[in-house]
Amino acid sequence: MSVGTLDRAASLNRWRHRALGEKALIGLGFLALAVTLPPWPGAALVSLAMLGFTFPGARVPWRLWLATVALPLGFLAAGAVLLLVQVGGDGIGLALGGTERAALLCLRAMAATFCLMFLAFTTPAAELIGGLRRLWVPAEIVELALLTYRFVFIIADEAMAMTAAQRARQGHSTRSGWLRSTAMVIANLLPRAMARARRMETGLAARGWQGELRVLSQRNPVSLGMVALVLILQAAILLAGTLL
Amino acid sequence: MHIMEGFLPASHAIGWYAVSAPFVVAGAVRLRSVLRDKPEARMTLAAAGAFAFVLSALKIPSVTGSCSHPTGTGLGAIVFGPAVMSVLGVIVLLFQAVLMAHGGLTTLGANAFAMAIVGPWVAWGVWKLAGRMGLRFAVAVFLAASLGNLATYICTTLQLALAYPDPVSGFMGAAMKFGSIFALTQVPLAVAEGLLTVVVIEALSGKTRDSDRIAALAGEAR
Amino acid sequence: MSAILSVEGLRYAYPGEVPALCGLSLEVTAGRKLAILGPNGAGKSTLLLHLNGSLRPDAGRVTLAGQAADYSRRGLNGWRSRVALVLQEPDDQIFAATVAEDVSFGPLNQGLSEAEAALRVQGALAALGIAGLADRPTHMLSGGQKKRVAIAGAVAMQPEVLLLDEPTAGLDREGAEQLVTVLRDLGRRGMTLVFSTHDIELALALADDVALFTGGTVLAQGGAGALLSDPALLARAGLRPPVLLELWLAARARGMCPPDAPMPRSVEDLVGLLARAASPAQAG
Amino acid sequence: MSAILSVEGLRYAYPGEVPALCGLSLEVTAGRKLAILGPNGAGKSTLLLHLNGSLRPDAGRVTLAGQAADYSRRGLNGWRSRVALVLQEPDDQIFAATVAEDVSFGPLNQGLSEAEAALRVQGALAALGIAGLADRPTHMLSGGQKKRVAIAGAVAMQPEVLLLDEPTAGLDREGAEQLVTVLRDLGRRGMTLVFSTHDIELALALADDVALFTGGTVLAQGGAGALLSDPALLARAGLRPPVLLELWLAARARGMCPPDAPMPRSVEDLVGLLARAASPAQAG
Repeated sequence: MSVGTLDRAASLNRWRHRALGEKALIGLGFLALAVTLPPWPGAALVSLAMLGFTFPGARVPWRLWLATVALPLGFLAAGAVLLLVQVGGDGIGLALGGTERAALLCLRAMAATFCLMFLAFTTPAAELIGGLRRLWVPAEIVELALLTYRFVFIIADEAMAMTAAQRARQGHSTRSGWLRSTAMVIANLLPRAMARARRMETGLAARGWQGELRVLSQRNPVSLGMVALVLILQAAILLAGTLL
Repeated sequence: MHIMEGFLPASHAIGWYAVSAPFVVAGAVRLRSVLRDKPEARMTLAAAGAFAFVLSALKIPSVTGSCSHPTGTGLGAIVFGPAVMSVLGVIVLLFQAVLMAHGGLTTLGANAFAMAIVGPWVAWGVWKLAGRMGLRFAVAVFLAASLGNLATYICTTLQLALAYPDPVSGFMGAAMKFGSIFALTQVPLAVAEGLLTVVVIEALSGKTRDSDRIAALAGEAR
Repeated sequence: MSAILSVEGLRYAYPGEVPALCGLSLEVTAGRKLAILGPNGAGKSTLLLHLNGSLRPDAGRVTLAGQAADYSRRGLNGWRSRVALVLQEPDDQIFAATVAEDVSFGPLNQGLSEAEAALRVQGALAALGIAGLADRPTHMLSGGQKKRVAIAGAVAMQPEVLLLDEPTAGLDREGAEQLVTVLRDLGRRGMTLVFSTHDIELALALADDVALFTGGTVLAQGGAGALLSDPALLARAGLRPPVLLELWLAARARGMCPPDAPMPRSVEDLVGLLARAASPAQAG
Repeated sequence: MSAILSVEGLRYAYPGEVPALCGLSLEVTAGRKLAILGPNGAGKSTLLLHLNGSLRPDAGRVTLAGQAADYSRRGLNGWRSRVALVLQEPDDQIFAATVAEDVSFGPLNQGLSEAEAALRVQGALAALGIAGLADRPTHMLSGGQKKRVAIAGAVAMQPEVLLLDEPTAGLDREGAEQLVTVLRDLGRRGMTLVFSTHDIELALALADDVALFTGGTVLAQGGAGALLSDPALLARAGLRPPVLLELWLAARARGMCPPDAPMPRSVEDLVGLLARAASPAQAG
């Protein structure tokens, strides 16, 4: 999986042209519910809702989704195991109530991760970052983030090509060789990234750049029906989560 | 090492946002003034941010045989300075969350504190201190990068321990638990990162003739 | 025929390097397509960067429509509105997340309103034949598409002169031919084109005029036909004539083509010439 | 004529993308020069990455000298010692500060002693005609020199097969011609060459065999002469015959060339053919 894989999926799914606000309401709204509500049944309901939005809704490719979620879930497993044990004066033992705490943590973290995954798989990162402009984030920082985004793919491609070239010359066949080769990639990548930055300066200056990166952004219309559906669902989960 | 989405309870998530905010805001204010004077520094900074991101996606072997990713914290702090790294670090963490599902949005505050604030400042402090003590260039780089990496790991461990204290031995016990699990991978990794950074800086200096040119690489971003 | 851009005695060296341009003079005629033809490293890109004020010469001067170049911020803005530059590497010029956003950058910098800029974007995408790509994320474009997006970004500024650095570099034959068609079309609408290339076939296919470049100076400037069929002159720039013209010259030297016939521009032209020359002989 | 590399029913898709290779079969004959010819985006680079084990197919198999590919670490090391890969962009594969250091990277990784590696470096630089550049800092090389250094880095590993991705991309005509000479020379010493290109003229100039590539499959594989002079076949891959062959075909169709004459490989060949056909008519 390369750096651009998720972003590509985000640009190709069925909900690509839904308004940013709607997707943010879904992803961030349910994320807030997931971490604030008591995990049972709140987080479990959030997980269910998110799977619904992700698969039947946005038709995210499930194979890729599974491959991506594996890593955070691995971290979760390692972390949760630690809640099962306790350390005291008399050594290590099974923690009292550890199973329950670990289970609740897993429920919450999974629900929250599904929310993040929904955002990552339905909304290109540039759109998300661009949305920060509408919040309190200063324009310069948003521009910096967007330029970073643009450079990420270019530099990642270069790094991948360099690594492939080294593999072809067996640069990764021993551990010390691997370390040395990776260092060489990094050492070559930094000046190249800087040279690219300078060329981009020239390229944008030629287009009349005055110091501010203004572009026309397309805004997708908000569907009130979807907003209503999401709000009702969130209210229901909030209610169920606090009462049950 | 990122704390995953949803791993911290809401109160901790908000707390770490509050702790990180002043550092990031201060970095952002500084950055804005740099950008006002030199709009073209945007390109250099963006390239640096992208570089840091790509670095974190590269695999390096660790001594135990597992693979991991360099944090680039030390290298970034040495080349670009810690204040700028705090903002770049947050941008990088944000992209890691939305492009690779590493880390998360609710845990962004906590991860930023460990990786974009503690790590770079420790690395930078060690780098300056070592310079004042007259240590050899390579030794200074090694210490800065490996201790910066280690500081990030210790900070994350403490954050986890604070959120999930041991039922018997409390915070200290939890810190030991989380610490010992991650020490297996993270201590060798800190060493690997230190070595890596030394080789990188030496290769860079080889390309640019003298170590002063490291600063020149950063250009307007410094 | 008036010179919209002209350059006199231009000298330039990148800091710490040997001179890239060594006292170079050149004229760009309004409404025509000029190829800057020469081997790699001859200084072609450096010249283009001077033609829109991206670089300032160490000596010599650049004149835009009779006025000496003005390197003040204001002056440069006006200049770059009239003379747009497309770099060789599209990734050095495309920065926004989607195609339409990126193309809108130049027009907005010119101070146009959002509505006007949107029209310019539409027009430029249509002119480049990529209206369907407006919403496409820029990092998901093929090489040829990126190239056209970069050109659209310049065309949207409605410049009088379009400077292109190696426009077909990296494109396959089909991509290059499509681009040539698009560029010819822009020329037909009155835009002045200046492009650098090491590809003599491209110069033959697209240029009205050619400036032969080598070692930081212009060896010769003139009509494409005369220059590209002069093997001795081309050889001095380290070039050979296009295969088509080489064949034509060889055939003419052996008396297999009429010596006064016009230069062929396509395979069909040349076969026609050869056939015409062969039939009277067969009849005789 | 034995197949040193062969590929059967290869399928591959980059994660989350449409398939790049769709059930592709191909044979590389030892000691010959094979061009993988097709438009950009046809999957040529992806195929090359499979031929040295850089990518692992989703389905189908790669066979090296009759043995099924072994993707273990050990297996890959052996494979890459026998099959070397040169990427399109030299900057992606030149890492070290000087030319000699960079070229020694592969031999040292193969476990050779420093003395042996130094000999290999000398040999490779000599083979590429750049012995004089050994001590040159790598960031002070021209495009053509970089390309040769990158190839020297592969040749120094003394592989049996050399894979080259778009070897002449970005080079001007002189640079490309020099490179073709060097590659022919490597071929003459017995090295098997496989190169990808969208440049049909390059395929004509260098290849013994051609595999015509389009949309992730091989449309046809065969001798260069037969394939490159078949306009109908080429058109199906979005290509046109080289100008030289187009002329030859057009001339032959009009009876201006003997129908049984061998395919011309250079301008001189073709002029000779035309002259031979014309003279009997003039005599008659």
